[in-house]
Amino acid sequence: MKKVLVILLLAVVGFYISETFFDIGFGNTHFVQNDQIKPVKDTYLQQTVQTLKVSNTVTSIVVNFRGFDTLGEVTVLFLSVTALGSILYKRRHHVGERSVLFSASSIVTSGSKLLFPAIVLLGTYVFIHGHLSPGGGFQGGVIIATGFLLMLLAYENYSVSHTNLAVIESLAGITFAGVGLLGFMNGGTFLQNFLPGGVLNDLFSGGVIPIIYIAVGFKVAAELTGVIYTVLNEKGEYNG
Amino acid sequence: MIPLFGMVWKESVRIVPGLVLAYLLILAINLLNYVTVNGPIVEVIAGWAPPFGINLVFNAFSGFLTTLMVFMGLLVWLYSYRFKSNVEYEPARKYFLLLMMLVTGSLGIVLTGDIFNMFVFIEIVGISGYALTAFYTGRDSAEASFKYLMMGSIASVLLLLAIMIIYSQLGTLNMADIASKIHLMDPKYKVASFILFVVALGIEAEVFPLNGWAPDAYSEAPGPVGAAFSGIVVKAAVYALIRYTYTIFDLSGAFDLLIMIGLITLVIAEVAAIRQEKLKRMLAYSSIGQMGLVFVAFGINTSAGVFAALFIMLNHAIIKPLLFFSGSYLVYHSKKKFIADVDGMGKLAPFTSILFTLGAFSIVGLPPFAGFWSKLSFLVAAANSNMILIIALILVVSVVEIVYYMRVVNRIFFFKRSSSLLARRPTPNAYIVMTVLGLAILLIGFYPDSVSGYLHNAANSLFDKSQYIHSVLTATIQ
Amino acid sequence: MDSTYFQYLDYAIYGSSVLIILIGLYGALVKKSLLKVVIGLSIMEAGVNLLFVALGYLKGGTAPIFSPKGIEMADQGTKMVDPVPQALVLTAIVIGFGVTAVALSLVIRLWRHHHTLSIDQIKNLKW
Amino acid sequence: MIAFILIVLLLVLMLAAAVYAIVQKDLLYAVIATGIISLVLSILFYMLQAPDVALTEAAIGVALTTIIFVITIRNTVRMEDESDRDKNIKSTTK
Repeated sequence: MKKVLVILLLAVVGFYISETFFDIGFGNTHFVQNDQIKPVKDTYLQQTVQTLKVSNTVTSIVVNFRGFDTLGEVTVLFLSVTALGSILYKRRHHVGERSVLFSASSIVTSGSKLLFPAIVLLGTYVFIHGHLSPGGGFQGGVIIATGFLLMLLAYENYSVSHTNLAVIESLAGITFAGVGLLGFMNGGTFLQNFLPGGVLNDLFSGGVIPIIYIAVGFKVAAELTGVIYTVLNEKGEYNG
Repeated sequence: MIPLFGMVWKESVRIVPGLVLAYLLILAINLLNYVTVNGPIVEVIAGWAPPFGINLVFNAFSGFLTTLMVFMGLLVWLYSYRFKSNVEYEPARKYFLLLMMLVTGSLGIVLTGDIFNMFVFIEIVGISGYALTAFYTGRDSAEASFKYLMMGSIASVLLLLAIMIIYSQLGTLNMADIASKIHLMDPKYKVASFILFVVALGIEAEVFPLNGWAPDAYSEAPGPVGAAFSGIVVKAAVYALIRYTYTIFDLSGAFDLLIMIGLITLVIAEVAAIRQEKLKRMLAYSSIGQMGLVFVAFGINTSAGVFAALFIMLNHAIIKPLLFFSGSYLVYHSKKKFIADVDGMGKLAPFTSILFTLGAFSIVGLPPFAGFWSKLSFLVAAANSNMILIIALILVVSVVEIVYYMRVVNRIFFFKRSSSLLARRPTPNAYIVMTVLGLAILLIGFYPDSVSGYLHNAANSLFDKSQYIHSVLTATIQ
Repeated sequence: MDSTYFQYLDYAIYGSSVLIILIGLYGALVKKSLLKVVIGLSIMEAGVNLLFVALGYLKGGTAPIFSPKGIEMADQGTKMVDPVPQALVLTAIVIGFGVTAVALSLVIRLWRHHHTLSIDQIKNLKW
Repeated sequence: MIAFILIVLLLVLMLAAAVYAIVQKDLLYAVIATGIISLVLSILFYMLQAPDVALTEAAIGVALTTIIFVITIRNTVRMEDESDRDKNIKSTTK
């Protein structure tokens, strides 16, 4: 009975959504054709090169034009780490109760030992070059977190210090907010780009954008490692 | 609002959130007075003028809600300050952090001038709400939280779809920019995105068919969190919905839709409330009913209607936490938290009982208290718009409300104690909080003029759509 | 790409992303296992992300990254795909991960209390 | 032309994986199917000229989401149909 109702609901919702979206042309400019409509993307594409001197437009939007969103997004991740800790909190702390997914053979352990620096290096490369090539703070941070994940899975006794994670994370957060507050210099606004742009496609270009993205990278890496570590250390034992 | 973000990352102990909130309260009141004289403040972020960057808008309407929320946040913090003192350091730190983020997210929803930014803030509120609901280690709280999370995830998907439709048509995400161009949009897309917005935000605002999560979350969460939900989160969601209806979209049918939603929610919630056996669930359903009343008042679409709606919201934000706080003390030692457990509490805990009674009298709209004026202004607004049927219905519902509140009050004072439960003495902080709320009720009850000026300003600024658009789009970097 | 096939492509991409959303919603609403519900939610989010990115696509456009030789930006700018949906989807993916992690932690909590993941046996979750 | 066929194939694969993820009783396989959806999605993002999103989806959707799902399954139960207790116990004590 419930299934029939749900399928009926789904049919209505699906018909409605697809009916709406099929009229929006794919691969064309779909904006209403009118002189008053000036899509913001045109300005973004222009200003990215002319004022900000950043090659990657997505980076410039994420970090500068819509930097406030990114601040909120990093907060969401931070919040989910806190929420995990709060939801899974137990009175007694069981140390060494890590759930072991598989017992790793020596090939796996030595292989991951070899791979770990390479992964971290790749992640660092990705977030340092975030304003020049695809990638950036989020992607680099996630890649570094997968490196730690590999180590956590391969070595049963490998552990990450919660304090270190918290310190890295807070420092990165303070850097982000601090750089944002520095934007008030010269009568600017929060998160304003106050450094000179430099030369397009240089490593040191784009003003504060690389700095903020590097901070985001550290923060995301610390937070995601924290998430994995918390979940991994939970044994789902039955207690009432 | 920017200091808020700087403070949040630090390893704040118990006291810091309170200081921040107190500072913000002073700031908000000052700004509110400033705004009434000088017009709205538009804060540009990242140095790009509004259609391109994200901006925060502090006008009389959003400023009024901001002040209210910060005030409620401060009271909730004060209430739970000692409440968590017997808990270990680690969960206490997390509790206050999550509470702060709940307040921050709600403020963000109210202040932001960008639809995607609002989505991000809704997610912040959502995640801290899930975690706070599941804060107690009991099993029911996790269930309530999971339910909330499911509804919330579906809501966020629908919200993204709605944002997508608007962006695909107008190429902008700024509210004022959308509002100035909305007439160019095909009505078909307008209706589609408006319905998606209503469904998505209706889940957060506890509108009838979508409020399955609310009673569970209210009754399973820690007492102050229930108060924070009804005082802060719901207000933010209602604000978002109203902002979309009044400022962004220019659909004429939207207001009828609001009235319909509000009436259905009101009737169903009050009928459900009268059948509840647990005190907190009853209060939760009553809260949903009040939200229905607010929607009806907004749907009247006159300045008087908006005034009444804001007045009801203000009263609800003051009275409902008082009921939650005092109610949770009345049933503190009871296992099942049944209404029957409050029998004869009037002798054991006179102060708490009197405050609960004050709240109950006020919320049903008895004359000398705050609730009377909001109901009166609502009825006047409805009468001016010739909505006789609505008036009749509201009066009937009020009778229902009186019945179930008086049942509890009657039990408190005139029933013999059936169980050997002891009353729990409130902590000093809880005394302060409840007294402040009680005094606020009396103050508004005897001098309604003390707040009506702000309310009128807020109502007028909501109607002044062109001023909103103008002030945002001409904002420059100072 | 050949333009004759192109008109079918929008139906293909939009249609399948709507279908993915619906499949996820079905899983979230009907399935009995809590983990299946969470899987349904994450599938739903994937569909929305695809829909949003597809919306910003331009026929024959390039990625919104200026190559080292890209001096004629005004000329290049018109041919680039829309970067705004991409930036928004980036945010949405990360937020979705946070929500999924919280959901899974709640699943572990419920498992601890009930030793089952079936919705039928967890009384308050039925509606 | 080739790109068109490739996109259609990827879409079909993605839909098949989604249906499989919902229908499959073994939650571990269902989670792997979810990972496949993310993988296909990231290739599609790349073909739709969104390399940034593709990178994010590949890292978060394929690696992290899948792994926390797997950890949760490891900690709880493997089969959707829990009346099959024997199989569950086998899977957790391996």
